[in-house]
Amino acid sequence: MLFYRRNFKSWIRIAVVMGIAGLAGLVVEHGLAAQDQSAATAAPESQVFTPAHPTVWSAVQEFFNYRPQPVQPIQFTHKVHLANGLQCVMCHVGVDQGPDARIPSDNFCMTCHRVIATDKPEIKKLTAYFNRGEDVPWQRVYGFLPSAHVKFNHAPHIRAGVDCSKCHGDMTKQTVAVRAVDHTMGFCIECHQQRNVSVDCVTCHY
Amino acid sequence: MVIDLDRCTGCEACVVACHAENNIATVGEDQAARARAMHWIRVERYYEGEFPNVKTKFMPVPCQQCGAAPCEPVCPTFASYHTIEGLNGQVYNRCIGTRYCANACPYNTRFFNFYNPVWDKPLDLQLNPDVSVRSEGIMEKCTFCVQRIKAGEVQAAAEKRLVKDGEIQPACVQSCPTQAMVFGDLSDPESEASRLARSNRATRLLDELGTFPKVTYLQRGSWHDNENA
Amino acid sequence: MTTKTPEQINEDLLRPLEGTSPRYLAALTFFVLVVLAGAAAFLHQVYAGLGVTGLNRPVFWGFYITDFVFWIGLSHAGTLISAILRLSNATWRRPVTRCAEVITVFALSIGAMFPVVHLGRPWLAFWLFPYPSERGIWPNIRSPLLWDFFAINTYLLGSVTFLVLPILPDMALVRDRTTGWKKKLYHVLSLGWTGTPRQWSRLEMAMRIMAVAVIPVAVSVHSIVSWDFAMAPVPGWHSTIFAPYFVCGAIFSGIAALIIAMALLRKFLHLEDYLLRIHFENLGKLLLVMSLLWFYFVFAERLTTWYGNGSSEMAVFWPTQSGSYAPLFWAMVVCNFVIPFPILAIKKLRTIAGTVVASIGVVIGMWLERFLIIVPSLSHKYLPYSYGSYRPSFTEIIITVATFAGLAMLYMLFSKIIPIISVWELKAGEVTETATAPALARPEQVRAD
Amino acid sequence: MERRDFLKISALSGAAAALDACGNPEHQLIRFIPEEDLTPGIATWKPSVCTLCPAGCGMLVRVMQGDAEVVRKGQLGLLKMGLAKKLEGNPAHPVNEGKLCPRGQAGLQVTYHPDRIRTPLVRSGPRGSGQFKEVTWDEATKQLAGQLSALASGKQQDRLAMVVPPLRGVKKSLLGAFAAALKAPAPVEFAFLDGGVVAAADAASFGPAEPPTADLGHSNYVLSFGADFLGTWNSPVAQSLAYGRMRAGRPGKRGKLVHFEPRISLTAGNADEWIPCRPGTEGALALSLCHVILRDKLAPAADAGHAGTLIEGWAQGLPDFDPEKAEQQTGVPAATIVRIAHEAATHQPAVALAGDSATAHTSGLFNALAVNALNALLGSAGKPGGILFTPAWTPSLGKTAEKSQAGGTLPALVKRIQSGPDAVKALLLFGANPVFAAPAAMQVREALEKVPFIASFGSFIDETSILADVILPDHSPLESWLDDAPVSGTARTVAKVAAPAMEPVHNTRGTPDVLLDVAHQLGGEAATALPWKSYDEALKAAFAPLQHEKGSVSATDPDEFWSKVREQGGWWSAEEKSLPVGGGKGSGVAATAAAPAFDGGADAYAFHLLPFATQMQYDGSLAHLPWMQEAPDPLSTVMWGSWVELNPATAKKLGIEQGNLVEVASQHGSVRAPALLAPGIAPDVVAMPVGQGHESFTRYASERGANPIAILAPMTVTGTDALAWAATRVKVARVGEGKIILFGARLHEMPEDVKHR
Repeated sequence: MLFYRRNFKSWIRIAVVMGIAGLAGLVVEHGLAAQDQSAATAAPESQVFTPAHPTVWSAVQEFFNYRPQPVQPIQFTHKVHLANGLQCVMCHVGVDQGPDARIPSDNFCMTCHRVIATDKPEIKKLTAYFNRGEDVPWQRVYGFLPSAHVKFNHAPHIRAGVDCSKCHGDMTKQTVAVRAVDHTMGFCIECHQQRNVSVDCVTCHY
Repeated sequence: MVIDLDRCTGCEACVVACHAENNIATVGEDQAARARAMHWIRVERYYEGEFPNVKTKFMPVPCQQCGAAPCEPVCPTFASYHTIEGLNGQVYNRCIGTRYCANACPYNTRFFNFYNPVWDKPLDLQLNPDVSVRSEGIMEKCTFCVQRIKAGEVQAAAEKRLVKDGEIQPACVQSCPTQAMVFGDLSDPESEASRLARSNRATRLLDELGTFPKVTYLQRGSWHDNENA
Repeated sequence: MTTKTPEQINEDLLRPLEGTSPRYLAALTFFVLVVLAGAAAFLHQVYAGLGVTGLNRPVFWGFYITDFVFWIGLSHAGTLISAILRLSNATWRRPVTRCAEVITVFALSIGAMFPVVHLGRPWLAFWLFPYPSERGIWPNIRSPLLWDFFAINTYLLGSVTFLVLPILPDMALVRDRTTGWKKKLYHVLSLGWTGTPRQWSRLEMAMRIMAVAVIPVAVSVHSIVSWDFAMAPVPGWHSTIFAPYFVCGAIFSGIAALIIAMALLRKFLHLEDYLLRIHFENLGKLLLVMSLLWFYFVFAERLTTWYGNGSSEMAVFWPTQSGSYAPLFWAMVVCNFVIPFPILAIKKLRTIAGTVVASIGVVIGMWLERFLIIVPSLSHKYLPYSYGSYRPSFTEIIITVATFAGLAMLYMLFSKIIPIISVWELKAGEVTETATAPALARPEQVRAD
Repeated sequence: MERRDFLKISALSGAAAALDACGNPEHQLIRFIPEEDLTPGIATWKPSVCTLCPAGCGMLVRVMQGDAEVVRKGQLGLLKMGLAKKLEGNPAHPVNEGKLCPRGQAGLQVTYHPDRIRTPLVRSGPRGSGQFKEVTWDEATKQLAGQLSALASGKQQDRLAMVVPPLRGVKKSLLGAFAAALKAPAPVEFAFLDGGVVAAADAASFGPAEPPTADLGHSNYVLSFGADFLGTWNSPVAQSLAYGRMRAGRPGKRGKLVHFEPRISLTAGNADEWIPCRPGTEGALALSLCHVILRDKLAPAADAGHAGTLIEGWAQGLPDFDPEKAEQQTGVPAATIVRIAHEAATHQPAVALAGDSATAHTSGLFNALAVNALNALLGSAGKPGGILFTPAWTPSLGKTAEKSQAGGTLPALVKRIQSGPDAVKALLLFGANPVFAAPAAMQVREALEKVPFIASFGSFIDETSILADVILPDHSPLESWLDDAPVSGTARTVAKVAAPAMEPVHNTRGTPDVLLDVAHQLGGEAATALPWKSYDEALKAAFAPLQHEKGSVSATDPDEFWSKVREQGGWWSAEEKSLPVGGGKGSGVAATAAAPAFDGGADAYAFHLLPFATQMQYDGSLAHLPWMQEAPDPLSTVMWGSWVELNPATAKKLGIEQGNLVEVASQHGSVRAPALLAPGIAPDVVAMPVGQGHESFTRYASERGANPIAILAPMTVTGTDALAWAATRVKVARVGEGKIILFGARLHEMPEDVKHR
C-alpha cells in the first residue's frame, strides 16, 4: 500500500514523517542510553556477577543486534604499523597458540616506543599510561556477546590458513580498528561450508 | 562412559568437579528448597531393607547421552540435537526454554535456569573461560565436558594425529578417587571404555525404554561370586 | 414458540449492539482489570525469570501447559459442534452456532498464547516460525510442539473463516440499519456484502466446504496436543489412547463451555425467546454422551495401567488414586461424572439450570483432568531419587485467572459489536419452520420452559 | 527505512557510542600492567598442596589469565593475572595419584570467597561485635610486634599462647622456632577431628605414633570399626583409590568390606556388610573376633606379638570376649561374629581399621588397641595388604625449633587462662576455630574473652577470630608458599612444597612471612633465630638435606634441586617402605576400659548422640564454601543445612515426622534441627552432622543449621586427653515444624526396572 502509486508529494510526506519518527527515536534512545549509563556507573559497586543484562534497554539493544563501535583511549593506527613492515602475529602473539589473539600490554608497546615517535601526542598518552603503571584500557572491537554462547579459538583457524583479513578486514587500510566484518553466524557458517569444516553446533556452541 | 558401581563410593567428588569445570551456578538455599538446584551429575542413593539389614546403593547419574535420546526429537528449535560424534548436544544459544526436553528425559538429568545465575564477587573469577555461562530461561545438562573433547581434538589436529584413548577425560572422570569412571570412544572397540562396556557386569540405566544410553553401569559384584570363581 | 416476525428478530438480536448499560461497563472494566493484572504478571515473569512460577525440577510443566491444553480443548466447543450440526442439518443449531464458534476462536487464541507464556525466553518464540535465515536452521519438524504450532494455526485460521463468513450478511444488515461512523465501520466489516443471489450461493457453498474441512482439523488439533504428551516416554503419558481421549475430553469441555456461555447470553442479553430449553436439552444430551465416553476413556486408561502393573507406571498411578493427588483425582471424577451424569440422564433434571450446573462441573473437572495428566506424571518419573512435587505460584494463578477474564472480556466486546445469534440464519429457520413445520422444537415443549 | 539505516543515523552522532563505551564499568577502573606473561585462553598447571584436611594431597592448579579487581599500591584496579580456575589431583603425587575429594576441589572457593578478609583489621567495637576497621599492614604488624616486645621486656614471654590447627612440615618447624625464639610455650594444636587416639594406640602397639596407611589395594578382607575411611577419616583419597583397587582392580579377585558402626556412614554404605553395634563397643567386638580366631586355632596368639600383650587375657584366649558375651555387650549376633572371624582369618591379607566414633568414646583408646591387636593377629601389621606406617619427613630448621617448651592441649590452655588475671596476656590464632569446634562446656569463648590481646591470622571472621583485636589476614593456600609432610596414604616418605599458584587477590600477606617480619622487628635473639628473609628461603633450607636422599628428584646442585622439587610439587622417596612394627612402648595405657562411659543417665537421656563429620563440610571448617553447601550430602541428600538423623521406628515412637524441628538436649545444652528419618541408624542412636551451626562464618554458613559439638560433654578418651565426642547421651523431642532441603526426593528404594539384577 505504502509504495503503491505514489506521487512525489506523498514521498516527501513519508520522508518527513519518517524523519520525525527517526529523530524521536534518537532522542528516546539517547535518553535511555543516558539512563543506561547512570545505571552502569553504579555497577562497580555491584557485589555480584551475573549474565543478566544491566538494564532492559541493553537487553533490547542486544536483541536487535545493536553494538556501537568502541572508542579507543589511544588512536592506535594499524595502518602505520603494518606499513612499517610489522606482521599481525608480532603483536598478537597468541593468535596461533590458543583461543585469544592477545592485545599486547604497555610493556610490549614500550619496547619500541621508548625511542620511536616519542613526540607524537598519542605516544605521549601511551607513555603516560606506562609511567603511571597502568595498562591501556583498550576496548574490545570484535568478540561474541556472552549470550551467543560461542567459544572461538583462533589457533585452528590460523593453522588452517585463514587469512586474518577474512574476518578482520584489510587492516593495512584501517587506522583505529573498527568492526569491519560483521561476525554473524551466517558469516561463520558460510566459510565453514566452503572449507568443508564441521558445521555441527557444538563445534562452536558450548 | 563406563561407571563401575562396585568402585563408586558416592563421595561426590565428581559433583564438585563438574561444578568447577562447567560453571554450574549454586542457586542458594531458597532456590534449592524449591527443587531448582543444579548438579549435572548426581549420585543417587538408594536404601533397601529395614534396620539392621539395610543395604545402600550409590549410582552416579550424568546425562546418559542416549543414542536414541527422547530429548532430541521433541525440541522445536534443534537446541537439543544429536552431534556428529554421537553426543546429545545442547546449544544454549538456540534454547527458547520450552523445557520439553527435560520432561522427555527419563533420567531427569536436564536442568533449567529459572533465574539468571549469580556469583558473589569475586567468586566469578573461578569461572572456566572455556565454558559459557548460561543465562535465564536456558536448559543445560552434562555435555561430557565437550570443551575438553574439543580441546583434545584441536590439540590432536595440531599435532597431526588421532586422539589417543584416555587422553580426554571429563572432569568427573578425572576427579573420581576410586577410578570408578572410564571415558572413551565407544565406536572404537579397542578403547578401555568399549572393553569394559562388554563386561558381563555391564547394564544400562532404564535400558527397556530403548534410549540406548552411552553410559554403561557395571553392577556391583558380590564377594561370593569371587569365592566361587 | 410465538413465531416472530423478521422485524422482531432484528429488533431483539440487534438490541445489544445499540447501547451499553452501566452494568455492562462495570463488568467489562472488571474483566479488563483482571486481564491487565495477568499481563503485568507475565511481564514480571519475563523480567525476573521463570523462577517466579512454582515450576521446578522435575515438574517443568505446570499451570501454563494445563491451561494450554484446557483452552485448546475448550475451543472444540464451537467450530466442531457447529460444523457437525450444520452438516447433519439440525435445525435447532441455528441460534447456537455463532456463540459456539466465537468460543472456539477466543479460546483457541488464549490457548495458543500459553506456549509462549510458558517459554523460558518468550522473546525468541519466533524461532518456531519456519523462516529462512542465514544460519540455515529450520524448526525441528519432529517436535510435537511444532506440530502444535501448525495445527493450532490451521485450526485458528479455519475457525476464524468459519466464524466470519456467516457474519457477513448480519454485518450488512447492521450497516443498513445504522448511521454515522458505525455505518462506516460495518461497511468495512461486511466486506461488500450486498445480498445478491450469487453471494448467497457462494456463502452456502463456502460454509458447506468449511464445515467438512474443519472437522478433521479440529480432531487433529487435539490429537496433536495429546501427542505433546504421548510422544514423550514419561510414565502416564506414553499411551496410545491419548489422542481419542483428548479429543473426547475436548469436545466434552467444549460443550460444557458452550452451555455456560449460552445461559449467560440468554440471561444478560434477554434472548429467552431464542435460546430455548430445547437447545440446552439437546446439548445436555450430547454432554451426557461425552460424559459417558469420557468416563470410559478414564476407566480404560486406568485399568490398563493398573493391570499392566509396570513399576514406573504404578508410581504415577497410586499417587493419583490414593496418594497426594487423590483429592484432585476424585474431585475430577465427581465433577465430570458423578454430578453431570444423574443431572443429564434424568429428564426432569435436564433443565437449563441443571445443564448449567453440570457444565460448570465439567469445566472444572476437565481443568483438573489436564492438571492430573501433567503434574503427577512429571513428579514421578522413573528414578525415585528425582521425584518431586509442584505448587503453583501467585503469578501462575493470576495469569490463569486472567485468561478466564480474558475470554469473558472478549465475549462481551464481541457481543457488543456483532450479533451473537446469527440473524439471517434464524430468519431462514423461521421461514422453513413455518413453511414445513417439522420443528424439532415443538411449541408445547418450549412453553413448558 | 531499514532498521540498520536508522541505527546508522544514531551512530552518526557518535554520542550514543561514546555513552555506551563509558557505560561499561570496567573501563572506569585503572588497569594495571600485568607482571606475568600468560597467554590468555591457554591453561597452565601449577603444583600445589591441599591444606584443607590432614591427608595432604598433591594438587595441580589450572591457571588461566583473567581480569581481577585487585588492590595494588592502595588503588583498586583491574589486573590481567593468572587466576586459579580448577583444582585437580597431581598425578605424580604418591598419596592421591591425580585424584581429589570434593572438599579439596572446593578449596578454590576459599581464594575467591566474597567474605574473605581483604586487608588487615583492627577491632573497633566491643569484643565479639564483629566491628573492625581497616588498617595498613605496617600498623597491624607494629601493633603485634609492640605487644610481643612488651611481653619480652616484662619477661612475661610464657604468658604468650598460640593456637594452631595440627601442623606438619616446615610450617610446624617455623612456628616452633618462632615460639622458641620468643621463649614462649609451643603452639597448642587443636582440631575437632584429630587422629590423636589412633596415633597413641599405634605408638603403644607398634611403635610409630601416627595413623596407619591402609594398604587396601592388596587386601582381601577389610574390617572397619567406625572409620569412615572413604569419607573423611585419615587420608580419604588415598584410601578411596586403594578401595577401588580392592573392589575391582584385580581381575578375578574382589575384596570384602565389613563395617561396624551404629550408623550408616559413607563407608558403611559401601560395605558388603554393615553391622551395627552398640556405641563404643567396637573394641569388645574386635577382641571377640580375636577370641574366635584364637579359639578356633585360625592363628596362634603369639602372632599378635607386642600388640597382643597389651590386651589383658590375650594369652588366655580372651575368655571375657566369647561371642555370646560379646553379643550381650555389642548387640551383634554371636553367629555373625564367628562367621566374620572365620572369613577374615581365611581371606588374608585382611586388615582392620579403627577410627572416628570408635575412637571417640571413653573406651576409644581401648578400641583402637583392640583393633591393633586384631590386625597383628591377622598378620597384617606392617605387611602389604595390611596397615603400613609411613616414614614421615620431619624437617629441621636448626636448633631453636627443638628448644620450645611443651604447649599442652586446649583444655590445659583454657585452665591456664582461667587460673588468674593475665595468666595469658597475648594469644595468637592461626586459623584454628576452637570456639566452634570445642564443646561449650569447655568454656573456650569465656576463656578467650579474658585474654587482653588476641591476634588472628585467619582468612575469615569465624567464631574465634571475631574475638581478635588485630586480624592479619593470611594468603589463601593458592596464593601461599605451602609445604606438607603427609604421614598416611602412602608408604613413601613425602615432602611437599609448592610455590604460590597465583598472585594474591587481596591485600593479604603470608603468615610465615609476617612472623619473620615481626621477628625481625623485635630484633635480638628472635631475629637471629629466624634468619630467613622470607618463608621460601626457609623452605629451601629445610628441603636442602633431601637432595642427598634417594627420591623422586635427582639434581647436582641445590638450586637445580630446589627448582625441580617445586616443579614436581615436592619430593618423595624412591621406595615404599613401612616403618618396622612391634617396638611399641605400650607404657601407661592400661587396656581395661572395655566398657564405654557416657555422660547423662540412660533414663533421662535415652539416646546416644553420634556427631559425625560430613563429606562436604568436614568438621565445619568448609561450611563457608557455597559448593560445599549446595552439594547434597551423599546419604541424606541434605543441602544448605543440618539435620537430626533418626531411625524411623524411633521417630514414630516420639511422634516425629521427616522435616519436623527436633530438639536434641544433653546435660550441657540443646540444639534444634530438622529430623531426617533414615533406616541406617540404630534405634537408640541419634546422629548429627558436624559442620553447620556457625554463629558467624561468612554469608553462606552463618546462622545455618545446628552445631552438635556445642552440647557435647567435656569427656576425654581414657588414657589420652582427646575429647570423647561420641560419649554424650541426649534426649530428643519434637518442637515444631521444620524445614529440610533434600536433593533426593526422600527415602526410597530402587525401582524394580532399575535394579537389573
